[in-house]
Amino acid sequence: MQNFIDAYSWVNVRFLLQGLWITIEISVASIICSFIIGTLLGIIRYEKIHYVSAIVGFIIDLIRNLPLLLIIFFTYFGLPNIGIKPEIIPAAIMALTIFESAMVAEIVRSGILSIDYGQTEGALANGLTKWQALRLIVLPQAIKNMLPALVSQFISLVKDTSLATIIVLPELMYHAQIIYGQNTNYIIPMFVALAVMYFIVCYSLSLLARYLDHHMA
Amino acid sequence: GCSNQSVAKRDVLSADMKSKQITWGVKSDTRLFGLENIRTGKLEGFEIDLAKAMTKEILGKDGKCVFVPVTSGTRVPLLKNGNIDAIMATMTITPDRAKQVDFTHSYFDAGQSLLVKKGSPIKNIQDLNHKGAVILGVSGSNSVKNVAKIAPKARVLQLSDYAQAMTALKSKQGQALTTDNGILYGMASENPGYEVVGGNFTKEPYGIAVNKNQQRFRNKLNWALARLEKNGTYNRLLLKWFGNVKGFNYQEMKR
Amino acid sequence: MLEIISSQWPSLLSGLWNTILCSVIALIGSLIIGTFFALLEISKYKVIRIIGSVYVEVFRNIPLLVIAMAFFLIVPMYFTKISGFTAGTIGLTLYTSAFIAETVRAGINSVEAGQLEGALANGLTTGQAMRYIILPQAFKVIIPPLGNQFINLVKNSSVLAFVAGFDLMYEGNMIANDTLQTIPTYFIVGIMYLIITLPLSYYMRHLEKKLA
Amino acid sequence: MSMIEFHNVQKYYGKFHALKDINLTIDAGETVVLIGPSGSGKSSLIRTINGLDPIRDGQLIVNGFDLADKKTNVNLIRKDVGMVFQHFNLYNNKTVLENIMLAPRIVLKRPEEENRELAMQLLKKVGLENQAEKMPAQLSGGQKQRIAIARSLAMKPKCLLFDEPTSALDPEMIDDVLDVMKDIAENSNMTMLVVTHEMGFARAVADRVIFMADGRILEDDSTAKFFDDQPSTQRARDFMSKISGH
Amino acid sequence: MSMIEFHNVQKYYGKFHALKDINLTIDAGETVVLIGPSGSGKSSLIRTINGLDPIRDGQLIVNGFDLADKKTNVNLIRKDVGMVFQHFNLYNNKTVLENIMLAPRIVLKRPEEENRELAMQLLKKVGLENQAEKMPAQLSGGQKQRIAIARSLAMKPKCLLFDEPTSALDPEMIDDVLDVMKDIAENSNMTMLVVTHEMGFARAVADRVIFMADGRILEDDSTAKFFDDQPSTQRARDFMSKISGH
Ligand SMILES: Nc1ncnc2c1ncn2[C@@H]1O[C@H](COP(=O)(O)OP(=O)(O)OP(=O)(O)O)[C@@H](O)[C@H]1O
Ligand SMILES: Nc1ncnc2c1ncn2[C@@H]1O[C@H](COP(=O)(O)OP(=O)(O)OP(=O)(O)O)[C@@H](O)[C@H]1O
Ligand SMILES: [Mg+2]
Ligand SMILES: [Mg+2]
Repeated sequence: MQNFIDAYSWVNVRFLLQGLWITIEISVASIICSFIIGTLLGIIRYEKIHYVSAIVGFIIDLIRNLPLLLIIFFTYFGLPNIGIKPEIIPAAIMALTIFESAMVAEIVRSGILSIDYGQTEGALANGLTKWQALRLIVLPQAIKNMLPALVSQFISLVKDTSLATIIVLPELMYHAQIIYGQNTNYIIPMFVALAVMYFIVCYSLSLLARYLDHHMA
Repeated sequence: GCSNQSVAKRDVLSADMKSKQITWGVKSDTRLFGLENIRTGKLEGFEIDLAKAMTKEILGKDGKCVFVPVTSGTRVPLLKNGNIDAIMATMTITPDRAKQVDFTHSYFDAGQSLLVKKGSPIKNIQDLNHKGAVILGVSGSNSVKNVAKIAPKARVLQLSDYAQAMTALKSKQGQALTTDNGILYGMASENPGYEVVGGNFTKEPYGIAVNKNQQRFRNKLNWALARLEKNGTYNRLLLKWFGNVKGFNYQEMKR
Repeated sequence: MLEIISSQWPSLLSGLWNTILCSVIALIGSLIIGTFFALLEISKYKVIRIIGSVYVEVFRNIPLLVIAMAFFLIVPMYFTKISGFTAGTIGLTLYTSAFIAETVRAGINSVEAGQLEGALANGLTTGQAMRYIILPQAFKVIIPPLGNQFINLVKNSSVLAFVAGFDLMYEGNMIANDTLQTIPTYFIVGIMYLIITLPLSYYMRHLEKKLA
Repeated sequence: MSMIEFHNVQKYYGKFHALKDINLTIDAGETVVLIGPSGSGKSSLIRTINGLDPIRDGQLIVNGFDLADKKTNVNLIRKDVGMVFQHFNLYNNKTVLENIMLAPRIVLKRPEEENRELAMQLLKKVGLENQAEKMPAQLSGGQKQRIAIARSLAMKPKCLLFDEPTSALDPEMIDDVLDVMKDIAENSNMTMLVVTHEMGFARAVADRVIFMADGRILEDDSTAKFFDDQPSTQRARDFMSKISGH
Repeated sequence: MSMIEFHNVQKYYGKFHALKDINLTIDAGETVVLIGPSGSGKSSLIRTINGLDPIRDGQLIVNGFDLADKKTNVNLIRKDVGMVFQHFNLYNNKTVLENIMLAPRIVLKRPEEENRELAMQLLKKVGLENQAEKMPAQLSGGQKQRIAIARSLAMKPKCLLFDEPTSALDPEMIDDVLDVMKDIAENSNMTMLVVTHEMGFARAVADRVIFMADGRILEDDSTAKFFDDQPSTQRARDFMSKISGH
């Protein structure tokens, strides 16, 4: 018990919160990037553009089927070999974006497919072009359908930032490690704190999604 | 081979002299050697102080050190990719590693030992050389490799960091925890129910690693290390960091 | 690269084997547990629904790494000793079961209400309707998303590396640390993961088309 | 003897009052047609009879069981009261034959041999004896609906409810289904309550016609009165003139 | 002047031959009703006219553009040829008013003021001027279909295609939609091609009736000949007797 009291000293908690803040910053940056890139890739894949879609699809498949840990390694250790040498935080954002974009692309593709094709036909028959139909009619509806899947993907993303401790990204998990590095007795209190903090962030995200779902007409 | 031409060609020493800074790969989660101070956010430890002193020695008073936290798993790729100029991160000099990187002379002569629960029947490494014995270590460390040689019948579990290994020892996931003695004594002092046994069964000389083909840089590091040993700085740092570690005989390590 | 393969293939293979073993065990376990909690979540009784969703939300919203660590480090301290492989597999099972519960629940909801009503009107009880009519159709619908869960599961099994579970990623880390050939080693490890996951995901896509 | 009795039944969806003070008695063996505009509560009414939807207030007695009583086991009612839906609701994962044989097997524990024999007999009755091994997805709407009727008949119910059985069908398939329904109405003493807009059918087989609007029963007339004279309410006359011809 | 010309048109879905050797000319201003059993190819035929489905072979000229020619920009055809679907296909994410104003705004670049005025005028024409701000999900089927017609009319097309516009509607809503369609047929010189089973409507407004079966046109008669004499093929006579009354 004493361990818990000592472990949760204000200094330690503040340090954890600093880590949490980095986790959130990195998550938000990666969510924004992967949402934009993933949507583009998803559309390319959905549209069946000659060769391009097939190649994009294959790359997406490769990324989707590898553990994120490996994507992190390849980004941080592999990219310098082709002349890109990102700092640790950009590297983490890049790795997460690469991985999550591939996941988002699939969500977007199936989101578009989930919209009754009648919506597209109605728009085409009404004189709109394919792209106008997609942009004005289908995508706005698809986004709403995709919301649950997108949010759980983004929840995964938040949790997945913890894997980047492996390359010493100074996020929440890493800060916990530093704290229990001072005193090995703090490890269990730290894991409890981790569980609680991640839960709060992730669960708030899913509550937000539920709220949006109800309030988006 | 994924070696990078531009990194290999670059002369680290002259580049560092020009920029007036050396980028060190150091530990940030290892007590006594390199640990982030959670109040200040600064790194602290024997290796950190030594790196600072060496930097000043090489670049002069206005020389700057940049510290990049590394782990046992990331330090070599970061060096090879040129993210860091040198590794000073509890890295034992071994012939295998020497094939990939160049080492300076040793700057710390650790030895590997065992941490066990007080009252445990295990007194030395040979007590663990039987089927069913489980030894805990930290992945990427040289100590786990040594155990495989000295006690080949034991099973070794490699964990991500010392605290996890220590907790696994408390959870009886293994009978003993092995790593370098300095670290073990640190953990024993936090956990009164545990003790270091059996003395050192290997020598673990820590060296600074630099990329291949950087002889000038390596020589300069050796030169700086020797000067610090001569002018007493080295012993001062040893005292500062290891003087109070119970059971650790820092006198023996003086240079 | 070839020299890594030739000198390290026993550990790579044993890692691959442990990864597959853990994935299969966790798949079966999480299917059973996940279906169970999905059924709780659609129960008529509020208390039971709450139990179901608390379970799902807890395991969905905490990193797998933390769950696996808890089983590896904390459970043995107070209960019984378990190996890293077991701890990791249990953690992975519980974590995945939360996602499978969501998938199964969505699958059940995707079976049109008419199927249940038809069965009830035909004289079947709710339980019989579930067993004979709804669940068989739900499982057909959820095979593709379940396939994706399984692929995630295989990838997530790499968490065993953090609890000394001797899986593919653990062995990869060992080899990378030993040989210091980081990128080539992880390249090989990556290919070995793809050998499991890629065929699976193409098969799932094929199934998805066939069932659509 | 009465099969179905509504006494002051009230039904709500949340705050929406869907059935208002329903009083209705249907005797065993009667064939009753229920009509009314969309949203008037026809489906709601028919679905309360076998307990698919609960009532808020009043008394509803079906085949001697009181549905308002929480202790009543609705499964006992459903055994004797079959239902045919607008969208068929065949079991998509079972063959045609299995659709018919499932409930008798697990609810009535009817011996397999006898079960199969009866099922084949019913398939013949609805003119689909050669479709036994098909899956529902392979059938046309009209075929599906005839199978759904056969499935209900296999339980040997005392009463059958139909909720717009032909309104999801292509026009040229409607007669096949109506013919089966006429056959049941004429050659068995089943109680039938049918929601439909097929006035030709109503005229030919119904004993009574009930007209609903806004959750209330506005007319409850003999078929002759309803069609040959005229409905007594303006509302029903308007409705009849609107739907005639479609 | 002819609006639509089919010359030996063949259409396939994979290996399935959906339209067999279609020859058909519809003049500007004509109102033509297309009937036939389910699966006969009515939808397929109508959908080729505005390029929603491609043809394999033959020549199809709509409003002067050749649809068989890959270089033809189908969007030019669709501007002048509207379509009304069985399931309405209103834009679910837009209000009623936006549904009507969207295409004129972005395709025709009609000025906002004028666009709104015309939209409100059309809403009035279909009797729904007070529903402008609702979302499609809040409307009944009959209302949706009238909005869909208004949406098509807002493009001021020369030709309107209807694919079973009333067969997904409740019977008492059908007349509202048919009334709007009659109004268009009688009070404008729009070319109309209507797939429907509403024989009363066909009789009242069609200039010609076309009967299809199995992907072929079997009858192409004047309305008078088709209804007052009799269709010339046995197939069409059978079909008519089956659907009469539903
Ligand atoms: N599950 C429900 N929740 C809320 N309101 C409902 C529900 N089901 C029906 N209603 C409402 O109850 C009223 C009666 O519905 P009901 O389906 O009984 O009408 P109906 O006469 O069968 O109409 P239709 O001819 O369209 O089938 C309608 O206003 C409908 O919107
Ligand atoms: N996308 C498609 N792929 C394959 N076959 C199709 C497709 N669309 C239609 N068909 C087939 O083409 C034939 C003609 O279909 P179509 O929809 O034109 O008939 P229809 O006369 O409009 O029927 P209904 O009255 O049921 O609407 C049918 O046999 C149908 O199964
Ligand atoms: Mg109804
Ligand atoms: Mg059609």
